[in-house]
Amino acid sequence: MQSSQTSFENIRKDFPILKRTVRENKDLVYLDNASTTQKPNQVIDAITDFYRNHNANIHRAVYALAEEATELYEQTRDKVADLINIKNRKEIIFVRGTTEAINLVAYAWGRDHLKESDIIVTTEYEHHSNIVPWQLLTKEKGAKLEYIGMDDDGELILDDLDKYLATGKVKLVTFSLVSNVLGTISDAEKIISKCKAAGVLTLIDGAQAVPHMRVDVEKLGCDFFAFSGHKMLGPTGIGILWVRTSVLETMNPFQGGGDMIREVHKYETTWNDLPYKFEAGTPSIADVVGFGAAIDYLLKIGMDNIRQHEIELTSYALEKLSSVKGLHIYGTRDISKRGGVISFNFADVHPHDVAQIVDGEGIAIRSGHHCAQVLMERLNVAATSRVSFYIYNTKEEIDKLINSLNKVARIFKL
Amino acid sequence: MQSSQTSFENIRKDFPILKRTVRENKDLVYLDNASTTQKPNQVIDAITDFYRNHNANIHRAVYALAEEATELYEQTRDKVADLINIKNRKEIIFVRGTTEAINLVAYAWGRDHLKESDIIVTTEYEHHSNIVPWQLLTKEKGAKLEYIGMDDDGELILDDLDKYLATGKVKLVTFSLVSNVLGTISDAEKIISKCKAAGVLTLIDGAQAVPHMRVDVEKLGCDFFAFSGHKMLGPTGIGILWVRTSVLETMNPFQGGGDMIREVHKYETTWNDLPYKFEAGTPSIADVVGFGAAIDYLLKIGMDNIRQHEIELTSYALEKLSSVKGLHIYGTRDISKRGGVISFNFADVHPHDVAQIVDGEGIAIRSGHHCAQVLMERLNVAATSRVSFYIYNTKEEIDKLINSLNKVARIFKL
Amino acid sequence: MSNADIYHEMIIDYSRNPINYGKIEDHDVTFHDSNPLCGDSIDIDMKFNDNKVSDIKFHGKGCAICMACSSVLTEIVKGKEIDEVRNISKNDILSELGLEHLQAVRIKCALLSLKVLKSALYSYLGKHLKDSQDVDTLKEEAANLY
Amino acid sequence: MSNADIYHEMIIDYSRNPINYGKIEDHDVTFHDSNPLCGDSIDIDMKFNDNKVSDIKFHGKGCAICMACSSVLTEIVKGKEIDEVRNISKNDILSELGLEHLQAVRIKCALLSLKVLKSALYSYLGKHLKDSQDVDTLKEEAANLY
Ligand SMILES: Cc1ncc(COP(=O)(O)O)c(C=O)c1O
Ligand SMILES: Cc1ncc(COP(=O)(O)O)c(C=O)c1O
Repeated sequence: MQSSQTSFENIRKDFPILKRTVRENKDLVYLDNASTTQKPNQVIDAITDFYRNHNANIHRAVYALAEEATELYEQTRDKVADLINIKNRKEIIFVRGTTEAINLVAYAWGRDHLKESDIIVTTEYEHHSNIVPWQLLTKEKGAKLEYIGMDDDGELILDDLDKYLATGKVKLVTFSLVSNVLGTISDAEKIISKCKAAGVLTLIDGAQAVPHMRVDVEKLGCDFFAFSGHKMLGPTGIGILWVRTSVLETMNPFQGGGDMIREVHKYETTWNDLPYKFEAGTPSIADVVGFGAAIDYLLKIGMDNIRQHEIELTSYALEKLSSVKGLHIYGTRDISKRGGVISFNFADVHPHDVAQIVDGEGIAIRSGHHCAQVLMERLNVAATSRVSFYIYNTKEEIDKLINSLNKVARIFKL
Repeated sequence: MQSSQTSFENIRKDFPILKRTVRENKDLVYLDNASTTQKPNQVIDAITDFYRNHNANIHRAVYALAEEATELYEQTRDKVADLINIKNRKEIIFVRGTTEAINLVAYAWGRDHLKESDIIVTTEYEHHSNIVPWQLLTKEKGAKLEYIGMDDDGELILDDLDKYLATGKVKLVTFSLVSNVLGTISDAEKIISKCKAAGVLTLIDGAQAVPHMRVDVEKLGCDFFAFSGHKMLGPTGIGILWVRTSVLETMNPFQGGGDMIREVHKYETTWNDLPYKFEAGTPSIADVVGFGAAIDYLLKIGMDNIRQHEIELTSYALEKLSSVKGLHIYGTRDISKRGGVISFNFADVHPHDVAQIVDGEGIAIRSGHHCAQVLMERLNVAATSRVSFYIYNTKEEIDKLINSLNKVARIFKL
Repeated sequence: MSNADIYHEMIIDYSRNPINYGKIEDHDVTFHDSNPLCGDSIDIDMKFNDNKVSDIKFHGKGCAICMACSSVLTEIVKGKEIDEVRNISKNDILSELGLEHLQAVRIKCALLSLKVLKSALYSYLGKHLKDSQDVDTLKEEAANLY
Repeated sequence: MSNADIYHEMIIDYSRNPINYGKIEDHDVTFHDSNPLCGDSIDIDMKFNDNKVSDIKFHGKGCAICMACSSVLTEIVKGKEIDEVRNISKNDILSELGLEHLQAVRIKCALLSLKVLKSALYSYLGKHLKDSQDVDTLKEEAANLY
């Protein structure tokens, strides 16, 4: 075991839930990090401290608590800017999560900029939150939704993109930087340069990327970028939408209410400055503050170290899983093109049954369609089992998983 | 001092922030409860316990943590049903707050049901979140937004409602049960019976009502009901939209994404059952759980006792404030028609200056337009000062406020 | 009940060799539904004769529990009077396989076929019933299954 | 600085008796803006002569700090070269009234009139400037005021 691995094991003591036992006194092995991650004391304490010492509504009042709360809230905006390299903090909008971020774009950008027979391009391996909003929008507008296909290694077929771009009707290309089912890392650079050449905007769903590797939005050069706090040690209820100013300035508000207005009159209203124009009502203030603590925690470890740790775990798991008879792994074996997510099927055993049996051993893995039914159709399966890693996972936990899969084999007489 | 008052003072020990000092070592006196309330240990602990012991994403996975998290999350739905008397828990939708609740209605109901030259009726004393979404919607549809006026006692002029209903073009009447500036309690019964007679739907903004008094939604008979958790001891990031099933069934989804779908195919998608169809993406799970603890806490005290406590404080404050020379109080003096909110102006001193000077004494009050600029125009002022009470406030705190107002008078040589 | 205990011989057998699996080409009614959370999906075809379910078949994709419960359900239903079928309860299915204490998420797997069956029946009766109150009752029955 | 210290004699005086308060009917430029958070709103009218601000007046609603700062600002600006006016900084205003350490929310009250002034100037110069880069600079200047 390498030394970086050892230092990662120290991390576990920061996560109180990892001391839990589940079912019949089994140690918890949490391998569903693509769904949501556990929270370190540092994040839990930041939320607690906010409520115990600084709680107030933000932006509007002059008293001491409101001043403190506003400062804590706005500090997170700076931390986000720092994390994904954004120069202008006013481009960062706080939302509930990736889902709300993408819906905000569909409503506040899409409804004004999409016309009949225009095309929005997504991919076959998107999460439902990067498909359904576009189905709703294109249906409303009489526009079309098209899909970049995926090859058998789980990589996007960029010829499809060329084909759609050639029509001259594409208004937006949207794709996830890392697939939440296959772990595939998209070739964002190539996609974006093609789109830029065609004058087409791009949206990146960074939900599975930002938690796990260094992401530089400025360098990527996309126009919209979305991710969720709860998938990177942060609280539920907070996510980020970043939009390039030149695009943001062409957008009408999404939700109306407090904080997003400049002047309200009975029959007309003017909007607040960016980004507040897009943050209506009382936001998840404590969650924003907790998310700031999560970013601090991750940056202290270092995003490159996190990626390295996950490469080690994923390589180890791929190797071990491959040796289980009858187990089929989806996606590429090229670790440089894959995040810490592995989907598989085990002989004819349904993923639900696999998940339930390993759960009996204290091991939390996901089974189902992973909110990616279009991809399930493409893979021609109803569901897969999925394990996904984060900073606190260890090789020992992978060994436990392999053991419990042997139990599945025994029960199902494989 | 009455005995109910005394038992209320015991409550203060549950609120850690009330032990704080602010500015130059002044005890915190928090009188901005209409904006957001402080949180008791019971709520903070529920959030902490969730993250320390049960954190997982909900609904989708079979493992132990996911089961526990889902149960905790869904329990709050039952508690909400209990709190405001709703028979069918499937009508309760978790949102971020009142603002999102109303916007959800404007998007998911309004865009399909409003036609050109239809009318939506709101009131002159609404919060921006019950005005701006309707401005956006009516503008999009070429429909009209009309206002029920307010008399000089701060009560709605229901003749205006009759006038609009007589046009036969009204599709929705929306109003707050309690005004966040004047504290006026709307005559909901009369408004709703008029609307029902005309076959017109009603939306109630309950943000300032549910925290402070017993509210029975079934008895009210409205069609939509919205409120926020953070104004009733709950965390930020959680609010409630209730919609009558018969109306909910006529609504398309609001946001698209995970959890709200039944089956996603490339070009068509079917929706999940109620209420999940309207809860897209990972919700603010921990905030929902914390909100459940807030409801438990409030119900233990009893909503009628809370109302009684606020009546005592408000009567006391109205009396004391009336005795301050040059201080003008807005709204009715009839305590049966007023919640625990008092807006005032103090001679020619701008509310900001009032708020800042009393803040120097540790007293947190709000100044400004309170997200109610239409009401400010009606009152012909730029801003007011506002105090608003909750369960932990005391008469001693009101005395401190009065003292600090005397300081304002000295500084401004009133 | 421990997780592994759920997977007794009978469940595994049924899941590998489901009973009444397939389609009925000349069905009187057919219905499809799926579990939004996991993607399990079931179709049920039925034929009626003399107020009885003269034939029933199911097909679809699902976990061992879903498949076993679908098999048991169709076995119970086949040949029964329509009114008897309407009265079949969750527990009739679950107890047959010793699954009474299944956790909430898996209950949905176990009862998907029952939901499809009742919906199919509702859709059939809706077309043939005179008494609209009866339809409402059935509708509510189906809605309250979960 | 304690909260009460902010409210020294000069601020109270200016707020009760603002300098250059009112309108200029034959202004060369006028601009309005408001503070979304508190509702303070300020209009500024200006006249130019020979590249100088020959007259300036403001009106609107605001707190004592907003009013005092608007008074001080207009006093400073009156008679100055346009280029000098463009270089007026936050601190020129705040220091004049001893408000350098005002908290963030109140800073917006103090600087609202400066924002309106710069916006007015931008709108005027935008129509009269040849060099578009110059306009951009000014625009950025205004945007970065807060
Ligand atoms: C790639 C991807 N996009 C979007 C989402 C949706 O994120 P959220 O549920 O936080 O809105 C997820 C996670 O579920 C995801 O993995
Ligand atoms: C009457 C009323 N409606 C709506 C709101 C908006 O609530 P939120 O900011 O929680 O969305 C508030 C509070 O600010 C309010 O007082």
